Amino acid sequence: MDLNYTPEQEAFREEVRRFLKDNLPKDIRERVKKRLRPDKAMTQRWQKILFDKGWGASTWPREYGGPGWSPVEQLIFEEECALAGAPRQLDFGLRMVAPVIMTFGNEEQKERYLPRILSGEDWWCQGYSEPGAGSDLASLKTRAVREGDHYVVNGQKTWTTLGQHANWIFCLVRTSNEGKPQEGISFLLIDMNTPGIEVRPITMLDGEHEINEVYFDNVKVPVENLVGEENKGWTYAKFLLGHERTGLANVGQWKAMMKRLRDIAEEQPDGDRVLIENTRFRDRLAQLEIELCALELTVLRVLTDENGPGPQASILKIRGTEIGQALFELVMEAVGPDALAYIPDALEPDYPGSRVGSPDATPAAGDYFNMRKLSIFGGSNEIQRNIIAQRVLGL
Amino acid sequence: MDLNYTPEQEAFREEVRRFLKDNLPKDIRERVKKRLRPDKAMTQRWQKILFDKGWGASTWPREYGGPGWSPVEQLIFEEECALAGAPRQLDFGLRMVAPVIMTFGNEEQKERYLPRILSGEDWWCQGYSEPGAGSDLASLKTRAVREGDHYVVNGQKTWTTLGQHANWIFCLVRTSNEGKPQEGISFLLIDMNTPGIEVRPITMLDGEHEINEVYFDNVKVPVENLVGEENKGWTYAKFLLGHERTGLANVGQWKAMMKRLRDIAEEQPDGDRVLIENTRFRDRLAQLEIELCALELTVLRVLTDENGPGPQASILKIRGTEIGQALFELVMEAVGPDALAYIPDALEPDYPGSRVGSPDATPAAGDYFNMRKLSIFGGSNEIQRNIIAQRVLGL
Amino acid sequence: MNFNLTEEQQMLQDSLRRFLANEYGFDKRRDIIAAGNGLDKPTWNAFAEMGLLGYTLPEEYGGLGGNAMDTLLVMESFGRALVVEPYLSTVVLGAGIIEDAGSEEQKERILPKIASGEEFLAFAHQEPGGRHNLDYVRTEIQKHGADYILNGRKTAVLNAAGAHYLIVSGRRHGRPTEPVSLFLVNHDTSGVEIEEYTTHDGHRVADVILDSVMVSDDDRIGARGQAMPIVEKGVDRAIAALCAEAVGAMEALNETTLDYVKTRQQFGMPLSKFQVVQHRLADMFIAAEQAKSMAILAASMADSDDRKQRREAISMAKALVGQSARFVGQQAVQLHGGMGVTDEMFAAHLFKRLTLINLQFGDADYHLGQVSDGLLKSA
Amino acid sequence: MNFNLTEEQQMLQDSLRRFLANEYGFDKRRDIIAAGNGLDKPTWNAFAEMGLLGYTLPEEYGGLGGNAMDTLLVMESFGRALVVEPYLSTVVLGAGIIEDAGSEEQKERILPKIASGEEFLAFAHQEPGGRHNLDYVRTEIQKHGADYILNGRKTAVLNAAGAHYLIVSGRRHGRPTEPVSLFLVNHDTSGVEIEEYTTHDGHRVADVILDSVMVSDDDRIGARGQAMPIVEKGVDRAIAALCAEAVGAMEALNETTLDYVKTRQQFGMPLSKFQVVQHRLADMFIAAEQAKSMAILAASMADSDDRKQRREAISMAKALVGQSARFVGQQAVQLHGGMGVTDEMFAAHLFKRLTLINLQFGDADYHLGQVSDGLLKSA
Repeated sequence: MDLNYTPEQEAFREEVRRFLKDNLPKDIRERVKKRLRPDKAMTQRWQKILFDKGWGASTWPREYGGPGWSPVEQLIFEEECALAGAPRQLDFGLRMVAPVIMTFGNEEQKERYLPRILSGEDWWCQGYSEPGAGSDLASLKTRAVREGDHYVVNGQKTWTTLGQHANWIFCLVRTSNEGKPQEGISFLLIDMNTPGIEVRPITMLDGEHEINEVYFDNVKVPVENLVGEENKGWTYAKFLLGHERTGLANVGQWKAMMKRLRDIAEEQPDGDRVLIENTRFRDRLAQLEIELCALELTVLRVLTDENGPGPQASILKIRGTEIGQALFELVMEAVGPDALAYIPDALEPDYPGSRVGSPDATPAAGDYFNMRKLSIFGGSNEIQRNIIAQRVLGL
Repeated sequence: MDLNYTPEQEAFREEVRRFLKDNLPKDIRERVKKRLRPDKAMTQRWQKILFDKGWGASTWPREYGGPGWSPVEQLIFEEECALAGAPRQLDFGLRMVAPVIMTFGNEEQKERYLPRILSGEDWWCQGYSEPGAGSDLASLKTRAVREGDHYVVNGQKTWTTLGQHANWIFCLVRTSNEGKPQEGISFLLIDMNTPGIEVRPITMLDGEHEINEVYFDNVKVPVENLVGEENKGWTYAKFLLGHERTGLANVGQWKAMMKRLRDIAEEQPDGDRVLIENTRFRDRLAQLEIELCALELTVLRVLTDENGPGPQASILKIRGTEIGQALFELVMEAVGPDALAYIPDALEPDYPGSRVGSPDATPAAGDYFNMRKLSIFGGSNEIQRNIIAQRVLGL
Repeated sequence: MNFNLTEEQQMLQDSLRRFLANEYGFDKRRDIIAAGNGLDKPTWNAFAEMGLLGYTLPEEYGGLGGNAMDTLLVMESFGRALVVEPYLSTVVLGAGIIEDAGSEEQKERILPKIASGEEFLAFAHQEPGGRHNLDYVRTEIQKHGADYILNGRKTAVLNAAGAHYLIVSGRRHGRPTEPVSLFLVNHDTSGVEIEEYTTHDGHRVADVILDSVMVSDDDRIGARGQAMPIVEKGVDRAIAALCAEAVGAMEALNETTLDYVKTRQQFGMPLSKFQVVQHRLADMFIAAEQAKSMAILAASMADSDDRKQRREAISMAKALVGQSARFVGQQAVQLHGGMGVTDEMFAAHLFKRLTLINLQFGDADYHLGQVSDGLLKSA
Repeated sequence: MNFNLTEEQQMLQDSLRRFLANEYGFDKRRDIIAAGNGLDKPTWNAFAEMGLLGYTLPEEYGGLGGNAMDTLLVMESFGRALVVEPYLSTVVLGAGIIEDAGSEEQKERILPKIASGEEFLAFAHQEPGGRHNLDYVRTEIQKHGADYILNGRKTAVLNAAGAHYLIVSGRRHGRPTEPVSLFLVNHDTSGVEIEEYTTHDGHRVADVILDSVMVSDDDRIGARGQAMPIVEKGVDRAIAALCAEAVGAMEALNETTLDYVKTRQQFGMPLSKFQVVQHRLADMFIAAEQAKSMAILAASMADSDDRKQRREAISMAKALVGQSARFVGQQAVQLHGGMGVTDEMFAAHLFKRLTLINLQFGDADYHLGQVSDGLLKSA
């Protein structure tokens, strides 16, 4: 056992750090660090910069244009990106549909889709959840009926994050009603510009438009857009969810948030002192530092495990989301009454008006509200505990 | 609404306080306050003193020799007794079997048993639980078969608290196997001196002998010892458990413990200061003070409710035991490393040897271990949550 | 010792809840917030007619002579319906302070108009950077002949924009060592600037900038430099009211969550059949009941003149209510699943209000600290 | 960065666990405790033969040159079997300090006899009233010609009664402002009195009374007045070892609880079928895994000479391990129901050990405070 990074890993970190220093645009960095409203162009601009460097997809193997990094290198990359204030890359293409296409897709699909995900030309969104299905994914009702060389898709998806920007959606659709609910599901890739698709915004509790409903009304999808075999989609779906959970630990992001929280605590006035001098607040900060440290080490243990991440990944999802939520809660409590104000326009980088309190206060409560989703989406934390009970503890 | 005690209630409190000051023997008081090992004689001596005053059973109506106090007066009495360092009276007779006899027993039973409970002549214990039954009380197997004017009882009871001192036991026994498990249960009063009864000690995790197994081998019990109707015992059992839960809030005891904890914190050295000056410790004390205050008010709300305590009593059991356990945990943490030492002899009042740390340290860890029972016995806190879900929330 | 409502209180509660159920639904509330001034005049007039606005004021000023226990009932009902009208600022805080410490002239001039619903008040005390510290006041008071000039900035002032009078605190030369005085400032006094904004839960608050604002000796509330006890009592009463509001919101949130999990199907059965969900709901119910007990305590002590006892009870209540509100709010959202984080669910709005109540007039940690430090001083 | 065991480590772990499973069962352990000296000589000899006692010592003193990562494996296995032998006191603390800071003569005299299992050591540092404060030392050192006289009282000294040498800390005249020195005191030195007692978890500790105990300059460990860094490092290593022991105990407790709930029937089905029980077990598993991560961190830092980084890591680990141990212990007892609070269940003994580990060398709150105050100083 050795918890030290190897000299090669340290050198890699240095290389990443230097690259970020030289190539992450200042306007993007400041926007991310202040947690202002993200936009599509920013995400795409950054993806293009990474792509040009050959770092467009940290988790991809070399054969598909990835850098072929080890899990520890991937983690270092993510952490440095987060600390530098780089925008999050889009998971839906890079970490969700791409591994499915790599593993279960045919050669044509790999050639057609993967390069455009890597370069950022395509913006993917997910079509898993349906109204009423929630964590019970397999109860989905969206139907795809084969008619000649097309499927005709009818139904509705929901919780489609950033679907308003997407030109592709990967969908779980029902192609058969026989057998168990899991058995009649297929995995389809659908061009969002196909006639019959409508995207409707859902307003989140923080007032923002981040998620959507997607309606399918007789949408014709070429059969070559089917991934793998018909009615085997559940296998691919579970594979994808496993990948998602590991990413949900979000250690790099939370380390950057922790740094931000410490900065806030060192600047936020608390009557006649600064907040870091308040023992009660500082203790909560310390508690989170400790929990985050334990999570980071657990992630490293899981990632360097010779057997790869199994159902243990559910631990990472649970702890990662709990810690993330606690961080945003503590930011809100740090700015205290300044968090009351709801000034959505102030989330734009060029907002000219006056703010309440420090700039940290502007997104504080909205972020806290929004982040309640973390323990719900991606398989609720209750579902993750079911998974641990069943697949780790054998109950 | 009025949270103030009436002048009559204040006067009553004053009367109780004066009585305790004049009549609670000093040796008993000191023993209780130091949490030294309780003994049978002490409990009986105190019961006799209360009995002579006419206060032997605070919860009993006048017709059975009780003082006929209101619920608030009962609470005042309990609180003052706890604060003064009076030993706990024995619930098994006074608060468990007695209400059952009053409500479901016949005149003969009332005349025979109640006066001896009141005076402390009889020491009752409970024969509810059985090995393997746990919270699933109705699955009990101890059988009582009617043979002429006797029942013949065979089986085993367990978790019989202080059964080693008892001369009477109230038992749930199976008199029929027909219908649902609840339907064939009867409520029997059994003289512990009957041939065929054997009491075996169970050593608790703190090393003390507090609970017992009770074995019944062809024990002959006169039919007149049956309470109410044969096979209707489940009704009486539930009635009894409802009474037990209300008592389990234990507010008076915990207020006395809180006072003790504050005293400890003001005397316990913590390096170069005293413990109360340690913000982290003091915050935990404050948190408990607040929770205890909320519990006390909730008890008063339940007790003064015109509809009487319903399934809401489960809240009191849950919060009462959680707070009690937290108090004992905090006492242990207060004395810190001094709690390590296990010197059982030092729990005797006349122990001549040396102790570790302050006298508070002697029982600290043992108490903490022992008190884990609170959330298990009397219907585990999980069962109480089931009760709330089913009978309060209607799930 | 009794927790039963009087017949009058029961009637008040019944009629208020009926009114709110009929006239203050989710959509109506949304419209009121969207309209942007945080006040629906017909609703306010209805409150006046029901006697709510003067319920706790003395009869000689058009009131009904009630107390903080009556405020508890009103605020609990407001919490259930998430009422955003300026009741706390005008009636509880503003009128409360003037009744406590105002001059006879001030009382006669203002209180009847509060009771009748014609005028509004705002309490401009909190300052940027003060966070939860009640005695953090840096607003400057300068003597100017017989008058005074105020300079400073107040923040998070509830309903300042609609208020006819602001109750403003300050210290001589803004020095922390000087004692605090209070002044009644007419909203149209020169130098008063108000930057208004909405809160996340649909209330209206403002920063109030005082730029050489002139007030006279007659505008002072209470004796010179003796204002902190007045501020404390006013705020304590507001905290008691917020505790009651939070309890109402928690009860509504528990009810709506219970309804939701009974109908919401997952894996072929209602969510409510899962034991984990059942125990969670039981814990939420327990949390709300504990909070209710403490809200009652806060109300029973809010009018007390025993400062130490009152402040301790208020801090105990606000701490526990804040903790309970956090737990109930977060768990309710969680049990609603994806729906819980959308704007369209009433539950999400209850959650937001509960979150923000915790940040007003001291959060749970702050008040826990007050109780904790109180243990030290008594040592 | 890798978390895999070396082949050697895997073999050590396997053979030790096999030995303990066969030779150190619940009943055997009970007998050893009942025998009253906290040491089973055949077991200790077996440890010596397996190389455990010198595993971390340099080869020139009969050791195998291992490090704190190896100690982690040993202590984890000890935690699973609740071994009460004086390994922590003699090997981890005692030999560790002498290896770190002892004179060449001291090392040669003592370390080989530790590795061979012939001699025992005890670290007599903690004093009554010091609670968790490591620098609370009031034992007096008085110069007496070329020698020194020690007076004072030490408490909670692990395995003092069986130790051949005590490592004793003190300050000149017992003054808090004086720096700390360490001395090696032979157990049969005149004036050394030992009041031994058992702990709740079957270990042997003692108060050590030093009544004019004479030591020479050669008995000093490290330079005069320079002992705190030595003490800190020794204690940090002990804490890392305790963290590992706690992880082993948590894992064993989770396993035994899992077995119990699978067989225990309630309401017609095994307890393990109840969702609330399943989620509880999942949380216990998560807690133990987090603790394990931190125990590995502690072990990886325990030998470091970067004081600030080492102490921070150790405090982080002890805090989280303490919290996890508390949660796992309490819940395991709860899930065992009535059986969980009886002496006959191994689970109850694991719970007691976990509880007491938290009280040794600083509890979770104390170490959280260390981390917290560290944030301040770096500000």
